[in-house]
Amino acid sequence: MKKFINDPKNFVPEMLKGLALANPDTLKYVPEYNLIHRADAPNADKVTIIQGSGSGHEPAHVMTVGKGMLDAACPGDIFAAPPVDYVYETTKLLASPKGVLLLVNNYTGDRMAFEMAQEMARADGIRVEMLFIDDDVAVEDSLYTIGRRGVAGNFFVMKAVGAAAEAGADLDEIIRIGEKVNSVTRTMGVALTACTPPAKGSPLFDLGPDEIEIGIGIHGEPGRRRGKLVSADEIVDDILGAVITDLPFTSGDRVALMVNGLGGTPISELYLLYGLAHEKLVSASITVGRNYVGEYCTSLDMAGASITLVKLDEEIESLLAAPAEIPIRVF
Amino acid sequence: MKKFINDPKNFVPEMLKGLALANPDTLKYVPEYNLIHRADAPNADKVTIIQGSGSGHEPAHVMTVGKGMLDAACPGDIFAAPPVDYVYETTKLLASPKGVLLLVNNYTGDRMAFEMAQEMARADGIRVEMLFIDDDVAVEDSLYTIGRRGVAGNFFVMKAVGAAAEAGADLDEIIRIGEKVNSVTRTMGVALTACTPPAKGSPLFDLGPDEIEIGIGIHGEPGRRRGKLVSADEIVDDILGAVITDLPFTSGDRVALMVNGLGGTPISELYLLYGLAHEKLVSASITVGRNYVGEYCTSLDMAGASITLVKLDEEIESLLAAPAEIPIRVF
Amino acid sequence: MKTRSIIDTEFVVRSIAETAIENEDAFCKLDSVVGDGDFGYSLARGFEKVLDEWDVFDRTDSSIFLKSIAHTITSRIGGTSGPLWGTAFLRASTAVRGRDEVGGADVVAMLRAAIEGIKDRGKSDVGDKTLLDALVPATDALEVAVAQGSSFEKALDEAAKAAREAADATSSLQARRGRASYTGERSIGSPDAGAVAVAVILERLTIQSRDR
Amino acid sequence: MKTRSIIDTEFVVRSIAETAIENEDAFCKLDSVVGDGDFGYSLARGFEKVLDEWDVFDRTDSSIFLKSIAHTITSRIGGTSGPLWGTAFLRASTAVRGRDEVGGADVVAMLRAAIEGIKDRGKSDVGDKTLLDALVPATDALEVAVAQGSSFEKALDEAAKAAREAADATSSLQARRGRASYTGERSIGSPDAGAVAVAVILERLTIQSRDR
Ligand SMILES: Nc1ncnc2c1ncn2[C@@H]1O[C@H](COP(=O)(O)OP(=O)(O)O)[C@@H](O)[C@H]1O
Ligand SMILES: Nc1ncnc2c1ncn2[C@@H]1O[C@H](COP(=O)(O)OP(=O)(O)O)[C@@H](O)[C@H]1O
Ligand SMILES: [Mg+2]
Ligand SMILES: [Mg+2]
Ligand SMILES: [Mg+2]
Ligand SMILES: [Mg+2]
Repeated sequence: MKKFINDPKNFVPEMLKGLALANPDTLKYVPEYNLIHRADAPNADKVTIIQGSGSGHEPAHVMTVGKGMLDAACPGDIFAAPPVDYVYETTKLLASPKGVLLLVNNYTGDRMAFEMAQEMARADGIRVEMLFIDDDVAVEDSLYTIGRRGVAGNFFVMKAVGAAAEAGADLDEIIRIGEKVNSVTRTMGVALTACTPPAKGSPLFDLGPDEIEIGIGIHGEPGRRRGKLVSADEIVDDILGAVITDLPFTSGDRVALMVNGLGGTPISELYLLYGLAHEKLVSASITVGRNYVGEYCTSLDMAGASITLVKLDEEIESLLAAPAEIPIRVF
Repeated sequence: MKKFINDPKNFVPEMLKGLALANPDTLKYVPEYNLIHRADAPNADKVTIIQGSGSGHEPAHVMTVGKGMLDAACPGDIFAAPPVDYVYETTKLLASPKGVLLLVNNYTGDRMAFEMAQEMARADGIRVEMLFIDDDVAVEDSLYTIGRRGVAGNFFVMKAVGAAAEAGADLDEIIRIGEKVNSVTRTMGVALTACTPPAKGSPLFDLGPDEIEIGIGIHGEPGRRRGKLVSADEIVDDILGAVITDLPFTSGDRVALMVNGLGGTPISELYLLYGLAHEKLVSASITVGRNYVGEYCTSLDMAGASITLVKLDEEIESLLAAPAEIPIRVF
Repeated sequence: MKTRSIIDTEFVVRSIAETAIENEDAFCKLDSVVGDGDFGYSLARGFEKVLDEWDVFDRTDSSIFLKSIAHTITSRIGGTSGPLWGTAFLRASTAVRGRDEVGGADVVAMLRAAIEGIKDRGKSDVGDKTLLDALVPATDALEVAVAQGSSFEKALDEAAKAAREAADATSSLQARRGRASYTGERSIGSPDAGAVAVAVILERLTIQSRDR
Repeated sequence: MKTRSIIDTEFVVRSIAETAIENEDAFCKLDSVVGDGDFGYSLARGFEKVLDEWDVFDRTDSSIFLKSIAHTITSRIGGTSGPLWGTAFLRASTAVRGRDEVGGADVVAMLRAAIEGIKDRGKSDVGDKTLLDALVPATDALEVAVAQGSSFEKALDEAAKAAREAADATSSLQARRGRASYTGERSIGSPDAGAVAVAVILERLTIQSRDR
């Protein structure tokens, strides 16, 4: 394993400390609960938006805490849902009289931790609701899983509910918006290489030198199938095709198109993929209203990418276009 | 090699096409010269700022074309200076009566191409000046090289001259500013892995499983020495120390601190490095006035990072703080 | 002075904690076949915390002691295992609330309560390829042995054997809960990490209680 | 009708172009030891373009023909090689401006002009571990052979041998120009890519002109 780390056990706290040092005016860090929150939160006039989930997906979610997006994130260790207490204490600390919304990517561990924390917080009289994000088309919803996974499409839910909360919407309205965005968001990813969790010290799974994993999960979970490494064009056909046919997106639709890097893939390749995806949508008479190219939800150092489509309407588009101030920036 | 590519020969054009498709309102793409330029350039009231250099360093420089930064970038192929003609044609197309500034990273190939193009453009009566960027402390300036290399610190020169040009400064003033920023900017990088150029198909050099290259160049050129993989803390001590002692930066200084990823290193690790560097500066009584964490100048998929310090004064700080609108963004 | 029951409970919890810490890598490896490779890490970090706080837990009785352990696990173990194992310890604690002494039948009752807690929390059952697939047959075996009047050491040994056999048998199951379920049929062919952990813990408890 | 001189010049340029294209990988490999591995790629892409445009170059005389080649190289080859090779071809063209026929002495003059162009453009000289370290001794050898009245084939052979020997000898030099110079002493021990390319080109020219 080749990484910039000291002790693997301190990887997450040291990253969070760096994030807090880099944003002294806007963010506060509470080490006990891996908690990063807006310096000006909670705000009694605003619903509090909290996202937990495991670490290793940066910038999601600690680096999207800020005005117009999250009020707080309390990540667990790498790829591990936060312990119940982190979520409970974060909820207590950030509680607003207008209520709290917990955004949860749909994984067993996260669901359980957030459900337990919600129960505990409610017992304390806090108004707290939960919203599950499950945009990954790679996993079929079936009796035999807990359903689809939440992957890079969570960005759009966070952005939309963040904008609505900032504008003063109440909790019910925010939940309506979040559920709507989630219901029209679809993602599929592909891995070229495995990622290496710091504590493990070696790649999480084996991929042959010309193998790829189609439908990869953001924790390195296997996807739909192993395939041969093919051209970028064929890969986009494959995963964009799966995304399009799932909702389905159809001729005449207006969409947001995201090409998300999984951590080890340079932005040059992401723009190359973007160009291919954009053109394929155009030839399917689908209009790209907004686009997103870069890293939004990663899997540590995994080389790979995911493609997300969101079906836009006026309401969603204006929420996505609303300003936000978060650590991920160039200036 | 595992990359999202079609034909390696089309890697750069396909990336540029994607970039243009993603920014239809603000950017124009001229395939003949790998040219990406602001849709509203040239502007007769504004000095034109052009940057060339090889590809493979994205977001540098094609993705920093926009209001407040570059008017145009005409990259060569991966790690290869652009052919003379690209620079010449770009200069002609973007020429402004207020003049043109060519920003050049100090490498043999780039110097020669830009010098030839400058000569040709001048023969056409265009006012065109050149500014060399050479912030890399890894290479000693000596009779036996063409001097220090330009690496991630080029961001600060581009940002400062871009802001000055946007504000209407004349060419002499812009050159003064650019030279000043370059003269107080110092960078050093470290590679954990080699990068793989698409056309080569295999890693550019061999690094053992626990070896690192200290002082790496952004084209994979060897640096000061090979070393053993050590803790993040020791690595920061090493490269930040080299940067600090070079200018030197001293107690009481106010600086901009950049932790730049080389392409394959996830942002989580960059924030971890940022925290370590920030604290070391604080204990040397150096104040971090502005900070930059992310990818600014990469080497394809190389795992690694560089640290840049810029000594701030009021003028530089306000130019760095000026707004800019470039493709690298979250919204 | 500590009661006999507290001493026994301490012994069991400490043995579980030590097993988790010592098997960190092995448990991670098991979880990385079709999971995300952090099962051992999560358990080890949590049980390290249990040992760190060992001296400050409330030892009024076994139930209260287990409740404090449950709290530490819940607040320190992330991933799926935190809520599941925390719930299991909490339910076990509830099963002997207010009891001064804890006998073989109580242990069976505690395990049954823990199993119900895991099922509730995990919306899972036997056959889903989880730790339940080892824990349930082990509890069955323990119950039979206790009912037959076997010594506790002997009963533990039966439970450990049942757990091991059942854990091995999870190889042929397709995962229907947890992260491994996303792999569908690919989950067949390797045992479930949680089930193996149950077997390893019981085997170590058997050996240690023999040496006690 | 083409002049003899144009036919000879075409032959030489085509041979250089084919060598560059066929040796793309080999030249890249040489450049990746202490350079950035793209030398072969840059040359190949540029000379592919030369062959693409082969039929449209102005063939009024050798000088004008070489000037158009120089233009294509300059506009199509990036990196260090574009300006260097472009300048070399341009200067060679200038050395025979207005001449109808080109003889052995003219070839020497063209090479001398090309060398001066590279030195000017690259601010480099013999001993800096660049293609000059093969090109200069090769030109010297050619000049001697031409002066001794050797056949052109024989003179080329001498030049090729001198180039190969000199290219091999660059292994012991420390690079003082180009990207390899950043590596300081580490550049010692492997030959310069540009110098080897000069040798390979001359060797191929020798063989092809024998077969002509
Ligand atoms: N719904 C569930 N019910 C019971 N046990 C479960 C469930 N999901 C997972 N497990 C158990 O938890 C183990 C994985 O734990 P852990 O690695 O902490 O989870 P993750 O990393 O997926 O969050 C599995 O091997 C399985 O035994
Ligand atoms: N200043 C110079 N003068 C003459 N030749 C040079 C100079 N710099 C480099 N070269 C030659 O160019 C070759 C490298 O070419 P190329 O790979 O295109 O350059 P780069 O990738 O460094 O821009 C070297 O092997 C050397 O022979
Ligand atoms: Mg996990
Ligand atoms: Mg190059
Ligand atoms: Mg796991
Ligand atoms: Mg090169």
